[in-house]
Amino acid sequence: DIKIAHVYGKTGPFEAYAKQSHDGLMLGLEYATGGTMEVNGEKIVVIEKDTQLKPENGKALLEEAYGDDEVDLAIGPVSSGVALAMLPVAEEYEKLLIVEPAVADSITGSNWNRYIFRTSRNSSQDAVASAIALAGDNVHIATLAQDYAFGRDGIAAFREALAAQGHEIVHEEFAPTDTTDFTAAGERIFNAMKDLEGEKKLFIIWAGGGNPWAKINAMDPSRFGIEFAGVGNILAALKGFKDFAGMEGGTYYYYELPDNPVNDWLVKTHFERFDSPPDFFTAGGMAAGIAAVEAIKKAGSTDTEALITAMEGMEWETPKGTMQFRAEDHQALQPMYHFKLRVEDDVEWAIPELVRELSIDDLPIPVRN
Amino acid sequence: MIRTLLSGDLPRSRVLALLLAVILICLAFAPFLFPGVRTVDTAARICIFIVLVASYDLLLGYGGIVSFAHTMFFGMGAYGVALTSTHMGRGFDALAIGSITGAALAAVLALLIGLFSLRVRAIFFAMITLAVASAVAVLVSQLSGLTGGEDGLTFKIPRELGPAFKFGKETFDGALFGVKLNGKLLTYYLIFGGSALLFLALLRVVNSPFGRVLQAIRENDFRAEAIGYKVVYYRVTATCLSAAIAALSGSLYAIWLRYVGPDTTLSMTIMIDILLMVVIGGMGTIYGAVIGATLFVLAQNYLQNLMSVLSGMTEGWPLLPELLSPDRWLLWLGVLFILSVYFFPSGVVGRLRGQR
Amino acid sequence: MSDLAQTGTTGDPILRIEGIYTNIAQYHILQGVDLHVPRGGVTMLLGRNGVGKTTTLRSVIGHWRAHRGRILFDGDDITRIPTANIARAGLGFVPEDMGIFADLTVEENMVLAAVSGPIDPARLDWIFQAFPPLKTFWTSEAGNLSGGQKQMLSIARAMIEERKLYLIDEPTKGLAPAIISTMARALKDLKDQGASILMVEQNFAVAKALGDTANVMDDGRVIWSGEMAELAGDPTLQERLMGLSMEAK
Amino acid sequence: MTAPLLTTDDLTVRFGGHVAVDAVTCAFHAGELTAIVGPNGAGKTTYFNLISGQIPASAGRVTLNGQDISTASVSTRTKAGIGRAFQMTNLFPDLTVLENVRLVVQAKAGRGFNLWSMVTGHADLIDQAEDILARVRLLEERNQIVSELSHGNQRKLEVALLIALDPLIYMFDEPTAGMSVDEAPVVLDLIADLKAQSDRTVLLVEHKMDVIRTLADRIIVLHNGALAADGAPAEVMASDIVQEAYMGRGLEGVLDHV
Amino acid sequence: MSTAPEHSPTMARSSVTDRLAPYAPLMLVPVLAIAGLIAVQNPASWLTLTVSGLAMGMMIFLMASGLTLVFGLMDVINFGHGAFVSVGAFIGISVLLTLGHLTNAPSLGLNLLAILAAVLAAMAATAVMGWAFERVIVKPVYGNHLSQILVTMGGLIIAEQLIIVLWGPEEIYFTRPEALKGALTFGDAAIEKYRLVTVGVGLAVFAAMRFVLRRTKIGLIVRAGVQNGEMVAALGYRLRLVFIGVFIAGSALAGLGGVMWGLYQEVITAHMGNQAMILIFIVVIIGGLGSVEGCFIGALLVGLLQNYIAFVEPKLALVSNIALMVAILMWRPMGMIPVVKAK
Ligand SMILES: Nc1ncnc2c1ncn2[C@@H]1O[C@H](COP(=O)(O)OP(=O)(O)OP(=O)(O)O)[C@@H](O)[C@H]1O
Ligand SMILES: Nc1ncnc2c1ncn2[C@@H]1O[C@H](COP(=O)(O)OP(=O)(O)OP(=O)(O)O)[C@@H](O)[C@H]1O
Ligand SMILES: [Mg+2]
Ligand SMILES: [Mg+2]
Repeated sequence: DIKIAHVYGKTGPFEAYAKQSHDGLMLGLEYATGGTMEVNGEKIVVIEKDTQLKPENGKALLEEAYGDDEVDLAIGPVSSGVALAMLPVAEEYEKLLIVEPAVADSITGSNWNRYIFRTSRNSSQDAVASAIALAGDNVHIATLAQDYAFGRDGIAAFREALAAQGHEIVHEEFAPTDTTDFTAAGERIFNAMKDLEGEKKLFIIWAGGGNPWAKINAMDPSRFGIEFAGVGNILAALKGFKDFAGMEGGTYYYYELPDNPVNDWLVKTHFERFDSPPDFFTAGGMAAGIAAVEAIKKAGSTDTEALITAMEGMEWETPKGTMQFRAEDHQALQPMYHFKLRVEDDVEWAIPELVRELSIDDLPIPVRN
Repeated sequence: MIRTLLSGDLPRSRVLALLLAVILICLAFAPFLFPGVRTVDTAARICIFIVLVASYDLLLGYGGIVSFAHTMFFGMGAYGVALTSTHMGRGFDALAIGSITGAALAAVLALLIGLFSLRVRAIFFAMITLAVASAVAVLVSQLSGLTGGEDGLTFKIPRELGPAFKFGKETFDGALFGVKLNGKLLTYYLIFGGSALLFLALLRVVNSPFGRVLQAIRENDFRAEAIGYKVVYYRVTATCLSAAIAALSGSLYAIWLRYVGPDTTLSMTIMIDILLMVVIGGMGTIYGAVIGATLFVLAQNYLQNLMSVLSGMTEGWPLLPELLSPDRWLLWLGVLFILSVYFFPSGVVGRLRGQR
Repeated sequence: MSDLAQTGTTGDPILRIEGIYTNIAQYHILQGVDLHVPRGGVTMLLGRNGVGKTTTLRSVIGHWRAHRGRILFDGDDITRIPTANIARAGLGFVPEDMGIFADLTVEENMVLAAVSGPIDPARLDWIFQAFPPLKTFWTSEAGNLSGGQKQMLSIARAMIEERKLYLIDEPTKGLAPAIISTMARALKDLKDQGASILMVEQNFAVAKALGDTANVMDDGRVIWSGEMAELAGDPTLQERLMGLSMEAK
Repeated sequence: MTAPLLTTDDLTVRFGGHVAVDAVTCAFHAGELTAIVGPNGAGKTTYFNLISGQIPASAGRVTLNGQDISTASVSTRTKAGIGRAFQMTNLFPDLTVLENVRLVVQAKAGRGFNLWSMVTGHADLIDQAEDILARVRLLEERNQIVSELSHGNQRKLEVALLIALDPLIYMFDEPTAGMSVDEAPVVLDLIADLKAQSDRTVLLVEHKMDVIRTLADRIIVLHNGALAADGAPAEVMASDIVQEAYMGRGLEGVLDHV
Repeated sequence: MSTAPEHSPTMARSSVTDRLAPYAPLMLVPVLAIAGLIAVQNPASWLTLTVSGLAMGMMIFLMASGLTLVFGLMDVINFGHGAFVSVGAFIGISVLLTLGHLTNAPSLGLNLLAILAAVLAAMAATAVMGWAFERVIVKPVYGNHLSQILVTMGGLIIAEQLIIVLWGPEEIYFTRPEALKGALTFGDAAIEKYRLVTVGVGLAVFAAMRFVLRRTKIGLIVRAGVQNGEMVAALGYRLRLVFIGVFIAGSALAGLGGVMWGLYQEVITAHMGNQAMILIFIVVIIGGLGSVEGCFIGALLVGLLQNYIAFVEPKLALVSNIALMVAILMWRPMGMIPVVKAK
């Protein structure tokens, strides 16, 4: 048998993401094996392990997977903190870990080792895509993000990407991660922007609760001609954006954006099985599943070294079109989407409409390992 | 001999003595009785949490002081080892210096907080520790250059303590009872031995005249002062001692994990876990820590497995499989808490010793 | 022991305790207490420390529960009904530890004690006359009162409304002589209004002056009951029952 | 006359506007038993509280053996030799009777900060504690949990703790309240013994006149917080202030007539 | 009858500061607002910040009021309070979502009607839940703080998990009723319409609670019952019933707070109540355990201070609440308006 461990935070605040990720993974394996769940004549067995979003658990469970269960490779986890704790385990056991969907840059950056591959996008990819989508002459951009490493890194990447286009941010606002009242942040941003001429956009990166868009929107930023911008989000979150028709930004996935056979199959199958469209992390999980199968096929075995050789530079088809593992840092390069929100009465959420697909070549993602 | 080792505080219940003996034997021979990465990992965590919980019980159960900063001290020990190992390079000297500095700093910080707040009143201490602990957590997250922020630090410990180090090739052919003789095994016994020593030391402290004064202060601090005990000094001393031991257990944890992060050592969740372990085991008895930590860590690790079995068995019933799904393990942990407080208000140990 | 019926008061007793056994945890404290409180009189319950006097009163009000025997109040069996209902049936209780609500003011303590409505001002005046400090400290926190003032408050709480029977546990401890006298007066007034009183008392002088009938307990049982005057007039009996050696004042 | 052991100078405390102890100046000598009487709420317990340091004085000084201890903490004063028993029973309720006394003996011996020896190793402390329990006739109850004692026995234990402390100044606040007539003498005899020990001073708050008459060398009267009389028992008892405010003039006979 | 001798304790005049002390907390709110004006400088921003801060304070008060009631009166530390907030939000929002025809209409009256229905449903549900909580979870641990912390935490976990079982793990996003979207503007200052609603509800609840606690014996019975339940029973009160009643009231208030908070956040999760708990605890503690007035003032202070600090120096916003708590506890260790002498 080929054993694959899925080590991820099934319980805890990211439970919803976890479920999508796992459904996606199973669909990916199914799709890539043509429904047989077999590669090279061997059955694929998936072992699930719940980190409860705790790094120490992630570490112990991955050790268990490699050491006791003797899996051939592992996939996961949801949270970046857990992922970072797991990276050295892969090196120690000399086995592969495909990171999905944790996003921290450092996973394929400063903390990377050669047993790590990542199918999910990293924060830079989000930032660069948004920068390309938003930048323009006579466009003034202010940012709002959480005041901790991820928020600051995200804005830094965004700033860099903007600079590459020859633009800069007019005001950077950081608020504590647990902020619930954004009046002060809003006022500071308004005060910084109200006297500017031209298009004004407020770019928000915010993970988790707080919902800054709705709160700042309630302060009527249109008085000052300020529009919202942001990165894409899961469907549940898009339900809160029905007041934001016209908002633009860069996104990772929305089921109507890509146009390829894999995505068609995914959307169709997902509707059949779950009576709902696939979401962000479903697509990611599927990409990881397909990557695993393709790699094993290509390597002809589950030997780690053979797999690494096979995967470096490997191109494979995913719901987002063709992805490619960059040889230098094992990050999956992938297309991103420039979207604009559209609202329809009979759709529960705001619909990200495709403005432009940003291909791998359009996106200069820095190598940082 | 055993009496002296246990500082004259015998289990005083046959069932309890039996339970403790079983736990001791399981922990002492864990790598041989339950070979497997996960099980040994669980055993090591149990050892560490026993010490951590016991040190908290010194404060809560004996001193009657509620602190929300215990994980902060735990974290100081852990980060001590992580930082020295990162900056001094891997080595035993880094481990020793890290542990000792961590413990010393924890004691000093505890002294400051204690002198500042315990003078006023005990409830003030709870508030201040809550405030300081959350401030430190924010600080750790903000100083990401030094501490690794939310991501934490991954570091290397001496090679002798890693799985790559093998020994006993000639005499035992590299394995004893089928267990590979490697650095991982050594680390386990380092953790086990360290925990056992710290535990016995705590047992001695609570059974010393000092420990009895703490109990008296918990019962009636007003009267303790009126018979000539300077209550603040005793409380502050207990706080420092408890902080230092918590830090040492944190160091052991860091050595075991080779990783520290805010979620692993500083989070409020762990603080609450500690509280639960103290209460489940039984407050005001150091043996409670053994029982509480063991039960809790086992539940945390294996409840899910049990549930997936049960869930499979109830397939087809209405709602039950949903409730028994392993993803709902927290639900049942909650139920367990409530039941344990219901049926063991004085903890498992209190119950076994025949108190209310 | 059965000579209770001829104690001079008429009718059947307001409270009948029939052979109650009360355990506290594993200790057998009361072992068959028989006691009758006649209507309209002061019944004393005497005995050394620790013989079960307080436990008897607590068993009546329902703080401890007798597991054998019966307690009849005004003809109704109250052995098993909730404490609040026992109290509402017309019992006033002054516990040994005074049961002051320390964080409430004197006023709030009294307001609470007036269960059936607002305080009757006339009755309050009467109480103020007996216990003047309560008036002075009407709005102070009861926890800050002196020991004796707390005792006054505790008694005053029981007296604020008319009750059929008062259970009073050592009311005079800690009271200055002048206050003891006025308190005795107040209790006498109560009696004159037709109330019955069951009182535990260590001060024999007070017991002698107030008591109509007396019961002496030892070791969880009532070992003697009869007229107070009989006990007061017989020092050898006192010596035998209670170890009284000091001349009562 | 020898220098007094304890003096209070203009000792005053105010609660809000209420002057509970009003400029009390008084000296107490070794070998003397002073009874403090006064109506309920006169400030007797509060006066004790000021001497032992439970509450800070608003004004005035307390000196022990010539040393000003007005600002010292409770435990410091206790160690210096001021000991008291409380009017409201104040013990360690969940510990045993023996442990209560043992803790006091241990404090007296200064061994509280011993972190590394076993309690059972200090057998001498346990012996001392048992001696004291025998003196107050509580030895049989030594392993009982305090909260399970009857009221009278708790009062005895309260006295035992003070005796275990063996201070220079003994302060008793209504030690026999709630004690039965056959038990009270045990405590009163102990107090009489203390008086006989000529280097100790005893202060006694008591409402029972017969007790005061048999024991006191001197009586001071507090009234509305102020020192109203001070002198030999017979003389003070006969004074107007005591007769009127304390005994209640015109009420003497009430008890006999109700 | 002869009267006891008259004793009149000696009284001295109390100083001005002594007599003003009880009113000091009341002054803090205006003082803080003025300090805010000096720090913020821009009057339009100040107005926006102040009104929104006060409204935020009202919402915190709504969520905290039930806790302070239960905490203060019954001496029960309910760590599960957050669960009631969450459940209230889920029930209330579910009701709102089914009343789409009322919420989507641009009529304030219809919108408020929908909210009223949501609030009533949420309060009813949390009241029932409170009753069950009290019976099963809290009853055995009266008087024991530590056990309370633990069992109620167990209750919290169970409630959160049940929400997930019933509503699924995803957060639920939605938008406010039509008439409550957006803001009223005065020059450059903007005041959110929804916040005005919360101010109204907050004031109403505050007034109602004060009335019940001041004008009825319930408050007294419960406070006395916590100190000495036996004695309250011996006076003739069925303490159990009163306790259950208070607990139910506290739970229903949490449910109300949950609906209001959910409507503010426009997204609800099973953990939302618990996430608000630290803030709630801070408010309850600085107010003085059990003091409704203190809780009210404390909530307003927290709301205002948070906004001013976040505007003037966002970095400090992280610690502003904790700093406020420490400062107030140093000034008054029992909280601003201490009611119950907590051990
Ligand atoms: N909570 C308790 N647990 C165990 N035993 C108790 C408890 N309360 C009282 N006792 C025991 O019950 C016996 C009777 O106590 P009770 O208080 O009724 O005596 P009493 O006659 O009122 O004495 P006193 O005059 O001292 O108040 C005593 O021996 C006492 O030790
Ligand atoms: N902490 C306090 N706050 C306010 N008032 C107080 C405080 N302590 C005592 N008092 C008041 O001071 C006065 C004196 O009380 P104290 O306890 O000293 O009286 P006492 O002489 O011991 O009376 P008793 O004989 O009744 O015990 C009382 O009126 C009391 O209400
Ligand atoms: Mg009694
Ligand atoms: Mg007194």
